Amino acid sequence: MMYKIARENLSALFRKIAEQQELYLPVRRAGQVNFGVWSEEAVVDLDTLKSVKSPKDVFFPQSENLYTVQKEGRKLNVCPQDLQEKDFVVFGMRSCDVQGLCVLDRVFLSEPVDTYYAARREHGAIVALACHEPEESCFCKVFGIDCANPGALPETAEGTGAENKKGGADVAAWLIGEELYWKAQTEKGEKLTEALKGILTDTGETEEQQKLAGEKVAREQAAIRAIVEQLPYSHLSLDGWNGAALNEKFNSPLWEELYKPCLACGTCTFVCPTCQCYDIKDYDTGHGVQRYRCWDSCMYSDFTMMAHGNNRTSQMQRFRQRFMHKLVYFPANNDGMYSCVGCGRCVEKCPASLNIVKVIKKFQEEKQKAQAAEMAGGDQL
Amino acid sequence: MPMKDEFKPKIVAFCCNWCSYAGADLAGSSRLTYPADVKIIRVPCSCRVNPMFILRAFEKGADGVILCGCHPGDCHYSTGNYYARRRMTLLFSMLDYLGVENGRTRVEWVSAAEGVKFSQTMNEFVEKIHSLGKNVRLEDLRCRKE
Amino acid sequence: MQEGMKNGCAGAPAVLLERISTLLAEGTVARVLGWKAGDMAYNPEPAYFETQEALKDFVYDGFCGANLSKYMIEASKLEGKTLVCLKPCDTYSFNQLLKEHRVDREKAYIIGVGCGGKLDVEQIRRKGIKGIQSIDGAQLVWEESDPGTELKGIGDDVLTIRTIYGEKTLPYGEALLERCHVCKGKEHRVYDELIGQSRDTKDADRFAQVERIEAMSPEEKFAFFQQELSKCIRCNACRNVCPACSCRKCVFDSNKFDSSQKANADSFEEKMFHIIRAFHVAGRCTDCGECSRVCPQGIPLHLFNRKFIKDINELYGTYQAGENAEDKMPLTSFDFGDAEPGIVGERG
Amino acid sequence: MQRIGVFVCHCGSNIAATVDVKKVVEMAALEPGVVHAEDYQYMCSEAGQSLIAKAIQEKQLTGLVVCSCSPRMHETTFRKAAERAGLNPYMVEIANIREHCSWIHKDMEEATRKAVILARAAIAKVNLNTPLQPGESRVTKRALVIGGGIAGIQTALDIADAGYEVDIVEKTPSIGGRMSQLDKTFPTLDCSACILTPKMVEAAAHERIRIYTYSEVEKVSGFVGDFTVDIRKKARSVDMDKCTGCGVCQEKCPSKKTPSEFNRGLNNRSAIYTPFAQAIPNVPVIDREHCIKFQTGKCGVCAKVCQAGAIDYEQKDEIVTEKYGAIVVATGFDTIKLDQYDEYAYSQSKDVITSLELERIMNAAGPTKGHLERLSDGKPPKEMVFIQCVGSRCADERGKSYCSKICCMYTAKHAMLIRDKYPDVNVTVFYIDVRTPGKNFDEFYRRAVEQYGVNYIKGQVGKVIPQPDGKLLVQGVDLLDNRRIMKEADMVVLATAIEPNPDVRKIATMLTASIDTNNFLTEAHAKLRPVESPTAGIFLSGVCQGPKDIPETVAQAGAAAVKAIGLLAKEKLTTNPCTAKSDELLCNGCSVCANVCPYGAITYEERQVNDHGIREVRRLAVVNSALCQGCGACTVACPSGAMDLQGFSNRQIIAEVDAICR
Repeated sequence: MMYKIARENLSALFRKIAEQQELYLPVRRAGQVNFGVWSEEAVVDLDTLKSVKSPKDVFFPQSENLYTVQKEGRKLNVCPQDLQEKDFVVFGMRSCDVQGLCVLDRVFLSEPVDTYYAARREHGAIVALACHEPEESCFCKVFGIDCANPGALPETAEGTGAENKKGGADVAAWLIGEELYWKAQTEKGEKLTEALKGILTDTGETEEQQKLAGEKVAREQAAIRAIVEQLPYSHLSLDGWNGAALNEKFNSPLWEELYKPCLACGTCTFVCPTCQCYDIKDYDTGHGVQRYRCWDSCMYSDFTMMAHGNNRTSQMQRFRQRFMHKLVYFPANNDGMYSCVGCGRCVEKCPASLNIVKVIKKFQEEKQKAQAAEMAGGDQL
Repeated sequence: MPMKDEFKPKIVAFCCNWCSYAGADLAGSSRLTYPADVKIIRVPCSCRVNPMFILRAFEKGADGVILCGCHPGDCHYSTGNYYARRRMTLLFSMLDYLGVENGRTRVEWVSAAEGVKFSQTMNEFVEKIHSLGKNVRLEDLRCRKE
Repeated sequence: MQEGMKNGCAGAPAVLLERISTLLAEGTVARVLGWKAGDMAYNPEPAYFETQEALKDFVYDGFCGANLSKYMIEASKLEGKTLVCLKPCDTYSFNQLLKEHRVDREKAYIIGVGCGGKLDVEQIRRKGIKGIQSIDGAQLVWEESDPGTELKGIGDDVLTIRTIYGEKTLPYGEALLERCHVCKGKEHRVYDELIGQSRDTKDADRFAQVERIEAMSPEEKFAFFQQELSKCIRCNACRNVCPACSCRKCVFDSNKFDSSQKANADSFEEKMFHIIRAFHVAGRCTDCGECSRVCPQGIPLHLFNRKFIKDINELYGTYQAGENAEDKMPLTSFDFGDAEPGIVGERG
Repeated sequence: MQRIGVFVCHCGSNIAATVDVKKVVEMAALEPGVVHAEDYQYMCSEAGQSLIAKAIQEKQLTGLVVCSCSPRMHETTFRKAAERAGLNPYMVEIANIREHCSWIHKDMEEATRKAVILARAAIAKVNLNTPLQPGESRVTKRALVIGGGIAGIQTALDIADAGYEVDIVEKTPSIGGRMSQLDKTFPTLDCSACILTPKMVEAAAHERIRIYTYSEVEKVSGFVGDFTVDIRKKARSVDMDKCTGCGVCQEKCPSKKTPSEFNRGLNNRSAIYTPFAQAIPNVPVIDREHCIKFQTGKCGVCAKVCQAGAIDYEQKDEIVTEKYGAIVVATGFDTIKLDQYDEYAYSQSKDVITSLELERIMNAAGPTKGHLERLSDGKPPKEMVFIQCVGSRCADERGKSYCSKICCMYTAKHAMLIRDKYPDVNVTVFYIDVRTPGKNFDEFYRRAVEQYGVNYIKGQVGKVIPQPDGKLLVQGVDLLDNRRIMKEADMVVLATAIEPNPDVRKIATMLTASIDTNNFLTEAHAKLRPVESPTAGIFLSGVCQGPKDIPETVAQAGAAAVKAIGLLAKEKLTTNPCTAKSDELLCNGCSVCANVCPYGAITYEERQVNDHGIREVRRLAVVNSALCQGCGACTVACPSGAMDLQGFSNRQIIAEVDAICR
């Protein structure tokens, strides 16, 4: 059953949602759009395609407390951190970001389950928004993600069973012209829709009306897909990138060249919707110690630093690690699921204009060269 | 001098070993009182005080930080306080720029002979901090006691 | 170069490319440090070129904003000379690194490349332009005349941007990086030879933004920086790109002050990070603007450095870091008559 | 993890009266790393120290915190105690709960709370302390004495007699200083020259004393035991070796219009001159500013008349560089300028003079050959008025807050001598108080009043008004019978305040010796170390440290000598191990640290390092721990935090900050 709401009523909708539960959505702050909590003052921005940071930190915060140790004289009391108990809504996630969550689920929901993350996933309802105007840095299509059909599951992830259900969005939405179309996809979604009926106007009881609405959405989807076809990266070939390619890729001399401009900053990892590495640190508050975790980056010199030093001593190794993980290690361990969703944030944000696309292309290029050379060699025989 | 309000400020005073720490000792042996809120950290020279120490103090909830050293020209190491002077001027200016009340930081040159000046300075400073109230702008919320 | 053109890249001025390949061919230099055509109109990347063949990807156009001087730290460790292309403002950074013994002048062959102001794709996006396919007007047209001469025309040049959503145009000047609006001038402060013409693109007062903040009330100041800094994701891009932040290991990475290089639960540590970073580069920062250019959250980080620069100029006499490699730095020198820290309060 | 022992001192009631010592012990015991905590009446006592020793052995302590008086008082005591018990002395930290707590706070609860926090900070620091080993540095067995007055001469003689080489550097052409300008000395009234000259001769003749007159200290580097000093020997224009001191040159010199410094400008001297007859060395100098030869190129009389051919117009300033183990400052004093005190008409009338000028007038070798006469008309005075405390004990900015100490006595001396030699002259003295402590001092003063009938009036003079007839109208008050006094005088003598020699500032800066608000050099401790500067290896002799009379000066000169001898007698000095140290893996080799080091203790070297497997040659900072004095300037200048200060490391100080703020 499809619902809709006029653009100008969206704030009413948000207010309504916020009455019962916390609402996260794209908010413009000091010139940048990131997911934040809705408030009357918040400047909601649904037209900017990509938030700077992916919405992953709604579920996997950049920094979160794990537990606190209180000191009483010489006695130490461990006070666990409360888990997420209240329901909340994330509005305006894009298909790629939703798929990003599937990747995080693979990591955090498989045994041993990360209870902090699991609690948030359980209580969070996702309203995914179709990408009205995709941009040149997007390449979600490469990973079988359909940004016109928000929150639907990519074909590539088919056959990987039930847990994928978790991956989908609870509500799919399309912002077409002055109207937002709303379609629940899961029970959670139905429940949310139920609660909002007063504001969401149904698109009509009759099949005819439903059909019209469906067509309108279908037209929008067609338009979006048409644009996606034109995007420069949409036809990127992942040929040769899979779990099996481990040694060949790992030992490739190309890395030496590719990593050179890398500044070893964490931008790519921190804007990425699928990077899931974190560090656990202690903070002495003077009256106790807070053990917290915060995002870490495999690009950092002290990533996985151990007493004897670091297992990756050069930036080349750190650089290689990130792409090997996204394109080889992860699919190898997750039924072929890549841990890149083609959101293109790293493409836009890398200070040295490096990115995963350039890496994929470079390897492709070399492969073609090699083949060409082989051909030539063959002729001589 | 007892303060009216209940607010007990945390105040860190960095004192150079040769002049100001001795000045504080003189204040002590002369029984020149100043509020107990002031806690002195002894450093060899005012030029040993890293801006990070001062920011650290504020992060951990200090309400005021004061740096005392030998008078310019009298530095035991001859030039240390000149460097300290530039560093602190720039640091204080930056804090002011960030919207931190500039009365929370202070530099005072106190010689070993100036016990009186030391206690006066501390009394003034504590009063100033009382007028500014709690440091909320630079404190790390995790350090706040509920 | 053709390769570059295909992807809508501007390529490089013939004069420059020819000279570079000659120097590489005759072995004067072992490698070239420049920019490599990206796969978009606007994303060339810093790159080393060691062969003639590799040079086909060499590009120098309006989007080559990256300051290559910091790469010379590593390049100085390599065998043989490295040819590096430095824009006028990049040479200040190189001088500063030279002063701090972080680069080896003998290992560098500096070509001072002309600069007419560098472009910032974020500025273009901010104009609501998306789906960029190609950009015209970013390439550099240099007549074969002497390098010193003023670069004509570019100011009125217009960028023609082809996007999926239609063709847009934008005056070159409106797409410049912030730093170009406060350009330090078109002189190269250190070089072996100059190629191409430059243009002073200064059209704003370098300290205007700082003064605007200084004029605010403490509450406004605090609110302003709170807003900006709360966006910080502590990715360290500002630090890692900064030519003054050339420490082998940053204090925020070592346990010397038990301060953390990573994201933290409270915004103060972000503030702490930025204050300390600015303080560490005070008197050494050339105001090259790279920090603001690379910040993924668009935080105007130059506001910190410029505040220090402004204070230093006002209190200790005008000083431009990197103007040469000799001057004593403001924080490692002093004057008997220096202002007392109390002046901060007095200035109000 | 450290095993820390905390020892809280009662200091009798000094601490215990305002700080709940037991509470401090109890709270300290809860701190991380603390395995032992106790209190005691006097920790610094033998018994207290053995308590500490006992605990160190029984509890295998690795660190100590003593909550007691200022570390500047007993840090060394407790470090030594720890060392005797086999613990590295630098594992000891002091929490100053006396000067910084019990003595300044009244409220027990408050003071106790603070004491606990101070203890915590010290504990937090000790947790990060590391054992430090002091280095050694050699001692140059030669002393430098700056100033050739009685103080300098006495110090030099004592050091030389003890068997060590000494150099005296004197700014003027002769040693002798102020004392040589005096006529008689109190309280014995023996002639100054008679007792000073032998000492001057002795010094000049001493095999281990070298005298640089007409010379100044130009530059001082190095540190205790190993100073390097540049001495500028100003061009004398006379060859010391050739000159026989016959004095013909001075007679023949046509330029005789220069006011004599020695006679306080009361008469003139020639351009080539020795300041006074008994000058040592008895070799004249040419004052080039006033020499016709140097000003116009013509003249050259002295060269012509000199049999010895000692005159050398070509002579240049010469810089001698010498090494010294100890430096004694004996720069003495001068009288203050009187331009702030015009009410006494000093600038208006020649007959208003300072006491030092009177000394010269009374002196047989002085401008008046010892006859007491008015400088205006040469007439003998009938009425003389002495005004005390001119610029001394002064409330306002014009003068000095302190008592110049010698004036009361020399005024009594002057009055007595005048009444003795010229019984018909009436002498009146205006005073605030008469201060005559000291052996036979008060008796001396009473003789002036009782035997010699000197008229002492308690009260200050408001104004001295020169009259048309040349007399001086003195307006004052008598505070005892509370009446205004108008007195006609022929001469007025001002007991002018004394102040440290103006050059002392420059010298103190060179020596990095601290100086007080009145420009007197500060002593390391007002009572316990009165002749040492806080700066190691620098000693204080005479008035440069504070107003003194001759016997006190000589006594202190001896004391300073003994301290210097004590240092020179040492073969080696152990250097302070709290020096800067650079972490080679963090060092950028950027030279910023070297730029701020006042001792030139930091140099650079190219060395191979192994940075977690990465081997490369790097430019690295190296600290010379013998030169480093541990100020820490470099540690803050260093951007990467590679440079750190042992004993005051970044993490130690941060730990203290955290402990105080929590």
